[in-house]
Amino acid sequence: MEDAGFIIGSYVITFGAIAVYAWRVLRRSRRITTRVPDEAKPWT
Amino acid sequence: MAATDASPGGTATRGTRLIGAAAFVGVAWLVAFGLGFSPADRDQRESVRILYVHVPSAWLAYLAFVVTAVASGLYLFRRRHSLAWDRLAGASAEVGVLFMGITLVSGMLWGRLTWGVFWEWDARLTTTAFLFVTYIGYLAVRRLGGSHEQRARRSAVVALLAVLEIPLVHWSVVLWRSLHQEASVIRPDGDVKMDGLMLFTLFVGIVAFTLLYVWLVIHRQRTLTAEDALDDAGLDAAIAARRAEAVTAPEAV
Amino acid sequence: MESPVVELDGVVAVLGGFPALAGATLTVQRSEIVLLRGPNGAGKTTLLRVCAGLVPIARGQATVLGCDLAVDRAQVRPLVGLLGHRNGLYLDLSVQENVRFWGATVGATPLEVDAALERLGLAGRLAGLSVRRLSAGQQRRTALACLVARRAQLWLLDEPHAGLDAAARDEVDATLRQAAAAGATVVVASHELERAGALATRCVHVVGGQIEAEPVPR
Amino acid sequence: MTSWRIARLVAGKDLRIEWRSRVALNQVLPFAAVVMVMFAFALDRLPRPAGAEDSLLESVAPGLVWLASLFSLLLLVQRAFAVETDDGALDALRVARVDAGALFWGKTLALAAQLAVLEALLLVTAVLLYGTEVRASGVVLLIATWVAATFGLASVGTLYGGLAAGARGRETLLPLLLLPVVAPVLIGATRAVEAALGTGGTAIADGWPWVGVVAVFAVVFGAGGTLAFGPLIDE
Repeated sequence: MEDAGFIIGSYVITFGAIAVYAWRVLRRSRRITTRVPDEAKPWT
Repeated sequence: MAATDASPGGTATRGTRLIGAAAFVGVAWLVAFGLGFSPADRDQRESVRILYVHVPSAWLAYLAFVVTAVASGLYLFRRRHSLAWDRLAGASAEVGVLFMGITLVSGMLWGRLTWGVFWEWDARLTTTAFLFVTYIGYLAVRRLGGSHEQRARRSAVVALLAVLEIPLVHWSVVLWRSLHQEASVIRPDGDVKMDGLMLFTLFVGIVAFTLLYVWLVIHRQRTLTAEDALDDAGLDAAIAARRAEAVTAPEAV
Repeated sequence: MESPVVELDGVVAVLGGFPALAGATLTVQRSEIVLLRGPNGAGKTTLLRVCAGLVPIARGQATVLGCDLAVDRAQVRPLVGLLGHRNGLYLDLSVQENVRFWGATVGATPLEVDAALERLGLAGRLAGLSVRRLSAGQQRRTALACLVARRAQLWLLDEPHAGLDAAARDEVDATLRQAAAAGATVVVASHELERAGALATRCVHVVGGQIEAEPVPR
Repeated sequence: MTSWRIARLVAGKDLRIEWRSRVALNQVLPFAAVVMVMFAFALDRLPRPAGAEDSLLESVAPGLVWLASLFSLLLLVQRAFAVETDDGALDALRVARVDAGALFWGKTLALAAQLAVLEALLLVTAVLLYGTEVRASGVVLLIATWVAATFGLASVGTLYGGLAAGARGRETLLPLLLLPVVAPVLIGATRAVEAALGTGGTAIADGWPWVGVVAVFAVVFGAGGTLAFGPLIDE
């Protein structure tokens, strides 16, 4: 594929950034929600 | 949300796992079709594949900022100032800035291949860059501290001001760009005519990104709820500790 | 019995997650001079700022000068004068200009402004001096003159005697007595126990974000 | 006390403080002049291109004038709110419950007055340093732009200055919030002044739509500021 570097690069950057952000959010949520009583968490 | 299995920790419920799985499948399809199955474009050849990521992320970023504005408005003008709206505004803005960053990077890569230059001062890209910076400022305002209500009120006002600003910037940028009538031959502005498999791939992209957006915002909003709850939970403990202070304090003069 | 000027019931006020007030209950009648005593960080300053409508009330009930602070904190503010550690003055303006500005926010006439300056012994040469060049005592007296010019009904003073020499403190006390005599109500947070004790009609002990009433020391 | 009288009172107070302390006169104006000189150092390297009647500096002079105004605006806004927070006057204003809209207009008018003088002097600097010529036919357009841009910048400056006042890290927060927002004024006012001065052959008529953009900006942020200022500075 021509210009593969740029094209595949754009996919890697896109989904890489989303993955990093998602991982940080989930890590923070796991760490925090254990210390919060259940009634403060409407989704449980 | 009647979640059958109480989550051990974290903000996942059956619903978010479902959306997360669907998002993952969507992304897999998008990569498969975007890089593999869909044909190259007649004029742009392979670089059109970047659009399957660039266009959906732009649309979702704009959607995110609309959600932030609506949530901010609801927080300010609804009788019951429920902080859930404020947290939704914050979560959506954060995801919006992430998607807007992706839009700008992919837009530059695409521009480099199509126009031979990383940045092209065209009206849409300029407004996008402006929005990116504005909402980084919004996130900075959210971190200014003060009580939850203060944070919510201040951020809501800044979000609504940002919305007020978008038409103004867009209008002045379009007027500004119209001065540059240099006829650039291959400047399809990303509105390349797509049909058949290419259009389908773009559609998959939009669905995948929407699922990603919803999944990220739900988790982020719940984490913000937990963070606020942590502050409040801390409050009861702190009040008890404070009261104990009174008991133990030596009888001051 | 006239309705009390200040009525706090179990008020909790939170600053940055910390409950500065954790269930404070206090009632103050008109023309009283109430002294708030207690260790640093007990919540005295927050109590004054709550009464001034500057701090949101997390829990409990608070009515000041007939305004319910839980509902609308802003309504009470024009009737209240809060003098904290900082005087709230414009350092580059002169004494008279400061007092005239603060008086003008409630439409005070020049006569009232001069009366306020006179009462605080700031008339004449002092009035024209820029606040930046005044001593701490003179700046404090200017701030008090602004309260007088603003016709504040409830005076909330946080350590008004801090950094003043004996003469300046006497003048501050004289002003407070005059204000109370003229129908205003004064709540003072102070560490100068022997002095403020003599000044106050009632003394209240603040500790751990709560209030314990005390018999008047005299 | 009508809010208009309070606005005048606050504006009078701000201008009197400026008259006494002369910070804008002694610090912000020299800063603006230095910025204009620095622009010249940075940009004036090409000899006048053959045939073109404007040198490089002359052709970008309008843009540089507005850029220097924006940077000076940041300093003026920070000064306008430093005056309030120096001795806790902002708290006192909140306690006195000065009507937020009146306070907003008071601060905006005072800021607009200082900004107007600064912009005029910057134009004079451009005429002296960059060889800009002001043509008589463009004067009306010039004044219209001057008034609209000054009010637009002053109201948005007061609004975001109030938001940042007293906040930690406000010195860096204010530019981040303010500079993107004033983009329409920078674009509009520059194009309008270019038309007024006839830089690069632009006709006067081309300038008026730009004055429209800047005027709409001023109206939007004038109204937006009146409503938003209260919640933004409230404790």
